[in-house]
Amino acid sequence: MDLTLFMYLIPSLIMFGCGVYGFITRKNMIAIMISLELMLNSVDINFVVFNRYLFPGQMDGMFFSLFAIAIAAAETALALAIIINVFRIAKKVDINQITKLKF
Amino acid sequence: MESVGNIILYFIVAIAIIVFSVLTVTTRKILRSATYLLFVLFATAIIYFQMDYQFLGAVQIAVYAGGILVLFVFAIMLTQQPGKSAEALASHRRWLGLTAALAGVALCGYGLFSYANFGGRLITGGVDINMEKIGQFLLSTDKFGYLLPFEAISVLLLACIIGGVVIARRR
Amino acid sequence: MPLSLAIVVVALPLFMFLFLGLAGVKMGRKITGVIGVLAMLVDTVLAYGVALTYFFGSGPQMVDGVRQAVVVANPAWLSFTDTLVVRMGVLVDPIAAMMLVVITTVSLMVHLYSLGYMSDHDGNAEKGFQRYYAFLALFTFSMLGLVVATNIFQIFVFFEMVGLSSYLLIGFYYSTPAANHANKKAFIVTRLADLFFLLGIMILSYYTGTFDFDKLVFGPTMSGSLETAQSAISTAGGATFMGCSVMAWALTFIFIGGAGKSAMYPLHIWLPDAMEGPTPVSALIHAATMVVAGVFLVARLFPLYVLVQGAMNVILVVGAFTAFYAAAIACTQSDIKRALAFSTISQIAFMMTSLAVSSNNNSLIEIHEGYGLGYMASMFHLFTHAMFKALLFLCAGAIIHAVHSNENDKMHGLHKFMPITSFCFLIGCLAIAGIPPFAGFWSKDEILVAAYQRGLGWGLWMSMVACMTAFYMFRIYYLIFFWKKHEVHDAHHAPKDQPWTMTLPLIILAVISCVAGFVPFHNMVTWDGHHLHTAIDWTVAGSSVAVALVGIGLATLMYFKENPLPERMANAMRGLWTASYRRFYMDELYQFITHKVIFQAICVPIAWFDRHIIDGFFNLLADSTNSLSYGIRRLQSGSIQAYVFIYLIGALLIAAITMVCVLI
Amino acid sequence: MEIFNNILIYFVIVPLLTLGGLAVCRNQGIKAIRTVAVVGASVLMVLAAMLVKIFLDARAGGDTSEMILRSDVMWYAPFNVHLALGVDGVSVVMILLSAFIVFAGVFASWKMNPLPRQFFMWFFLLSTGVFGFFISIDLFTMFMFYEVALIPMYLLIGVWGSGNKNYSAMKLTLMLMGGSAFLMLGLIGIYFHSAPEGQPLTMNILDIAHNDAIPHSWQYVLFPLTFVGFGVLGAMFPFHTWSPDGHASAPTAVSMLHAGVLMKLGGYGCFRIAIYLMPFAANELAWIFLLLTGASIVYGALSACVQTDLKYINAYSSVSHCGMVLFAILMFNTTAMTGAVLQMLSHGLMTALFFALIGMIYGRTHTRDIRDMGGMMHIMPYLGVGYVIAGLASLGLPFLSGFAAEMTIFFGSFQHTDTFHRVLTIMATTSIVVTAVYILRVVAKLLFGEVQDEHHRTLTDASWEERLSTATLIFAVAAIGCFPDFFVDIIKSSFNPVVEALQAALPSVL
Repeated sequence: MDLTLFMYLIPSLIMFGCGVYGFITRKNMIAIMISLELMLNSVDINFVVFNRYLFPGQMDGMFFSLFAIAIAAAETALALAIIINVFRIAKKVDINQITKLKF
Repeated sequence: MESVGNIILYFIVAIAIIVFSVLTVTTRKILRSATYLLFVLFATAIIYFQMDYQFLGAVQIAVYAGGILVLFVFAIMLTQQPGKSAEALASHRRWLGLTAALAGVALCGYGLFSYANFGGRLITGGVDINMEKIGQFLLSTDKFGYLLPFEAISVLLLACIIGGVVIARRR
Repeated sequence: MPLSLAIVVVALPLFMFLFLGLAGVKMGRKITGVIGVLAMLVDTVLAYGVALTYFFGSGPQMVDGVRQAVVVANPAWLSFTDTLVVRMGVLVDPIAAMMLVVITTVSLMVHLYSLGYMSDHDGNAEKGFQRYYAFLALFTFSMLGLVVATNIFQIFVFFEMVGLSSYLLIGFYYSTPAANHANKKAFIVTRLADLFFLLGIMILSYYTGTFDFDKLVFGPTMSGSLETAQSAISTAGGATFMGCSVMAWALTFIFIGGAGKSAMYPLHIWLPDAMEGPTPVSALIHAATMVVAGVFLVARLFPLYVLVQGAMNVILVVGAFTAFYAAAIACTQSDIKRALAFSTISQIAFMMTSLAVSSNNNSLIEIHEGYGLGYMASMFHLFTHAMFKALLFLCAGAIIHAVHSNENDKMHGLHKFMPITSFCFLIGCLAIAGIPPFAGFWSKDEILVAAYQRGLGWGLWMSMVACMTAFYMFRIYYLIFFWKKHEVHDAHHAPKDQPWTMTLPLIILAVISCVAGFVPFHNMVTWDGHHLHTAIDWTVAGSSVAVALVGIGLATLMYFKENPLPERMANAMRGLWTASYRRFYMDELYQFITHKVIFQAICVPIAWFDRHIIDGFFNLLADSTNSLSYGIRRLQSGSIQAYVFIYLIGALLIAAITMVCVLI
Repeated sequence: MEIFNNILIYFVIVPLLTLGGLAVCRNQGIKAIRTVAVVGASVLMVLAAMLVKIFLDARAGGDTSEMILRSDVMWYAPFNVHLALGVDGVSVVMILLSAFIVFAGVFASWKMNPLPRQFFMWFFLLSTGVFGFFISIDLFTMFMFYEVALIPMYLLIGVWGSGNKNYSAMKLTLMLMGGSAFLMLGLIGIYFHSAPEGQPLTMNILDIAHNDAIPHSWQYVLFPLTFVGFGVLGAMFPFHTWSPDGHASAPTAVSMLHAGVLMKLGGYGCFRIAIYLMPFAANELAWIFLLLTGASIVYGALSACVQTDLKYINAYSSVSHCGMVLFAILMFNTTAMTGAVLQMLSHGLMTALFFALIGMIYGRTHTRDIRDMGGMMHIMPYLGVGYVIAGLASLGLPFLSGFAAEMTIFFGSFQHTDTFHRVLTIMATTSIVVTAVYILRVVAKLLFGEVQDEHHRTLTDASWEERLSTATLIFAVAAIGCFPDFFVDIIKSSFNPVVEALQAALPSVL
């Protein structure tokens, strides 16, 4: 039995689906961020396995993943900072309760 | 033919990813959710190692599992009373999420099944990826050089730092 | 005295209006009055000078024994097209010169009289004295401008102006609701008539291409000419509208304009109400001058009317009916000013009828000896009527001033208290009743002659009205001065004769009323400028005196002394009497039409329609845009999860479509 | 630059300078603001008088060109947008009117509160647009100035208005903008057909008219677009409903400027652009708009009869009078069109006077409902007399402006050989009676009779600046009424090109 590209894509796909589900359903902003990480991660996996299977002589996929991780780290840090700030003001982290800026 | 160890490892990793992903988004305790995420990230790191991208795997563990997740935990600790579960989801929300997720998975899965004739073999050791090479690629301007994105990322990180400072500054 | 002084005659009151209107507030009340009177005196002297020069002097006005119109000035005022130009000119011809005299005389008397009338019993002038004199001057100017008009549009312009002056003066006591109501009514009713006048002018000018009298009615000799009128009419080329020639329409409409001002039935309703104004104003405007503007208008266009039989018949019928109708109402009124007002309507109708009986066949009339008698008689009556009706009104004013009421049951038996007034009133009554040798006899006699010439029926009808005239005038006279003893409640405020400023005009007018009949009108004022050879027709004269005496006798029988006869007669004809007293319900009819029909059934629904349908439509447009936006806003919820969902679904759809396309 | 030798450009520059002057006196107090505003308005008056003089001299000197004082500066070459200036008789009198009303408006808003400086700034911006519109002969420039005149209206009403001002400001702006949208479509359409095949396109009105290149099929589309576009501003039935609400809420000076000048932009544009450039469609489609405008006249007058708010009465009366303007323009003969311009002048001055007086009365009594007022003549005789004069001008009394204007319109319209037009004229004529009804009704209720509210007895009569403001307008109203021929002479010849174009398009039109 070979470990084909396809076999790696399946878990990644499911991970992505979970991310989507979580992103849409969760109300807690932190939980939304977690879902976001899931999606990012699944994309990273895709990059890597495509790179490895289809273009083994190059490193584009790996570098992309590397950058994605860097960006994800920065983004998460910032987002969490914002969330905590919002929490300080509104005492809430639920996305449907923070409506002060609406309309 | 793959080595059996590799195959077993693959199944363990795949099942771990699937199970913990689902748990991450279904658990109602946010701290648990973060913990499951950690497992998913570890599993991903294992895939990277399996692919022979040791550096990437290391980064994954160090940055993601080590850095980001700690941030999450801190944030959770700061904003949540410990042990409190989130309220149950409104059903229409769940249906929405399920629809979107399943539709996405179904479509992509169908796509994969229909087109995935690019089986190919896992080729390990095709390119020797060591730290030196990575460093040179990152800072080179040759054909496979990544200086420009690298610089862009650094600018982005700078912007993030500034943003973080601005956000955290007391008014 | 040059005729061009007529310009000064017209302009001086205008100047006085501006002067008193702008500077009057800064001056004392009395002094403005005195200035007004003096200016009017100068104006009167000038007007007499102009008239005498015109009638008796030598100059361009008399050529080959034909009296001509003289255009003194005629500057353009407003040009519509190159040919259709409105001019503001001064024209002197027999009727204009005669009107100058009438207007200035009565106006001067009223100016003088008002000095006393518009003061309280201590001789202090009322509030608004300056305003009053300014308005009087404005009216005098407007009326003078009207009579010297060189074109029909100028007459229209000054029709509006006299309407305005009348409005302002009726509403002089503007805080009282009645005056407030009356002036509005007067203006609107006459405005409605003026609308027809305007339409008439529009039609006339469209077909003849001119406003000017010298192209419409004056021949090459600048005197009334049927040939000119005929050529003016023929320019219309026999165009018709709804079966009548356009000229008939035009002239009828113009007559309606005149009828509005002259209070012909059914446009008379404003005149009795106009008596809410100060009494001298009633004397000046609503008895002597403005109300004859309609007669003047018809007289001015006389050659045209002569040739358009249809229009003339309308005038005849309206005039004859109004004469009777107003006389019938005058018999029952208890408010003396209203009774006099109806008497005025009736007398003006006499003048109208007199003008209208002048034509008697359809073709171009051969000018025969004595033709145009009706015209002359009408103008003659206008002249004499102005004098004695002004006299009557001023007397009535004196009485009202003395007893502070218009109702004759507050009067009775005033002869003892106000002998001079009583005497003057009597002269006025005799004059209007047509007793020789007072002025009214001569003019009314000519009218009756003209009416009998037209036809026996018309003559008898007018004689009957003359009889009624004598009756109602003496009824008023007796009810004021005799009937029963006057009850004096307070010796201090017993009625007494008025100060000299009021008495003097009465006496002057009484004298004029006695002698005005001897003015040789047939030599002076004729439609074509030729002398008119008339002689007293003694059958008609005798009969008219007889009917007048019958009327007076009846009045004496019923009203000289308190007796139950009037009451019994009123009871015997209760319905008729009430109808007459309520003026045959014309006011109610108008009230119904204006308030119930026009206001409630037209204006209110239109306003509603505007607010709710038209505006509603635009609001609906706005509201639907608004609700659409609110609908769309739900999509722009700001909820990132919803965005993601929609984005994802969209992306998936696109992917699915692409896949389907690729597969197929 | 050569263009600065042209007096016309100063009609735009002066208000802008005034605007700048107001902008710099931030902390100078009300006196400085008033001084700057008065100086600006006075300079405009002087300029307008000079313009009339120049125009008369030019005409007397035998200059028979269609427009005088022409200047042309390229502004944006790709679309042939020029700053093209030029005036004919109509523009001259409209400029004179605007100058008068701006002058009176400054005094009428003497005690404007709050933010007087900002108020005057917007006010002068609006004036800039108005003057700019009248002096330009380039489609784009005209449209631009048109918009410049419209937009400040929103703020002027929204900030300084009274009553339901947000709604009114929004309604007015939106409806007028809707009109502008039509208009812009029309103007773009005209531009793309402005020259015959193969020649460069142009925005210059005179060139377009001389080219006469707009295909008939396009005229059918473009004429209604432009006519309705301008007609909305000219309060044409059924697009008039912004007018009552807008006027009711607007502050005094804005009502004055709006009814006095801005609504005239509509009539002016209708004949200068819609009819002049598209004579064929004008002839063909005039009957529709004649019916609409004829309806406006009677309808506005009847609606005014039952209103109780002073400003509503006036707004409906404006609908009636402005309807008459468009009605007369559509009669396509020199007399009626001259009458239309006279009516614009007359209505502008008289309505401005009305709104000024209403504003002053409202400022004292704080009500505009005639049922709550009465006997004002006792209390404020000066304002009362002014109101009566305005009313008389409105109902068309000789020797005041309305009469000459209405008569010229009626007689001009009646010269039309067509029965349809003449019957419509007769219907329009009836408005003089209805006008008398509602004017006298208001005068009787408001000024005469007994004082309704005892508090009103303590009110004061007009102050000096109010007297100056109203006296200026009364003077102008009387001047037009007494010497109409002076204005007719200026206006009349300007219509020759238009009427000739119409005749060329359809020889049967008189």
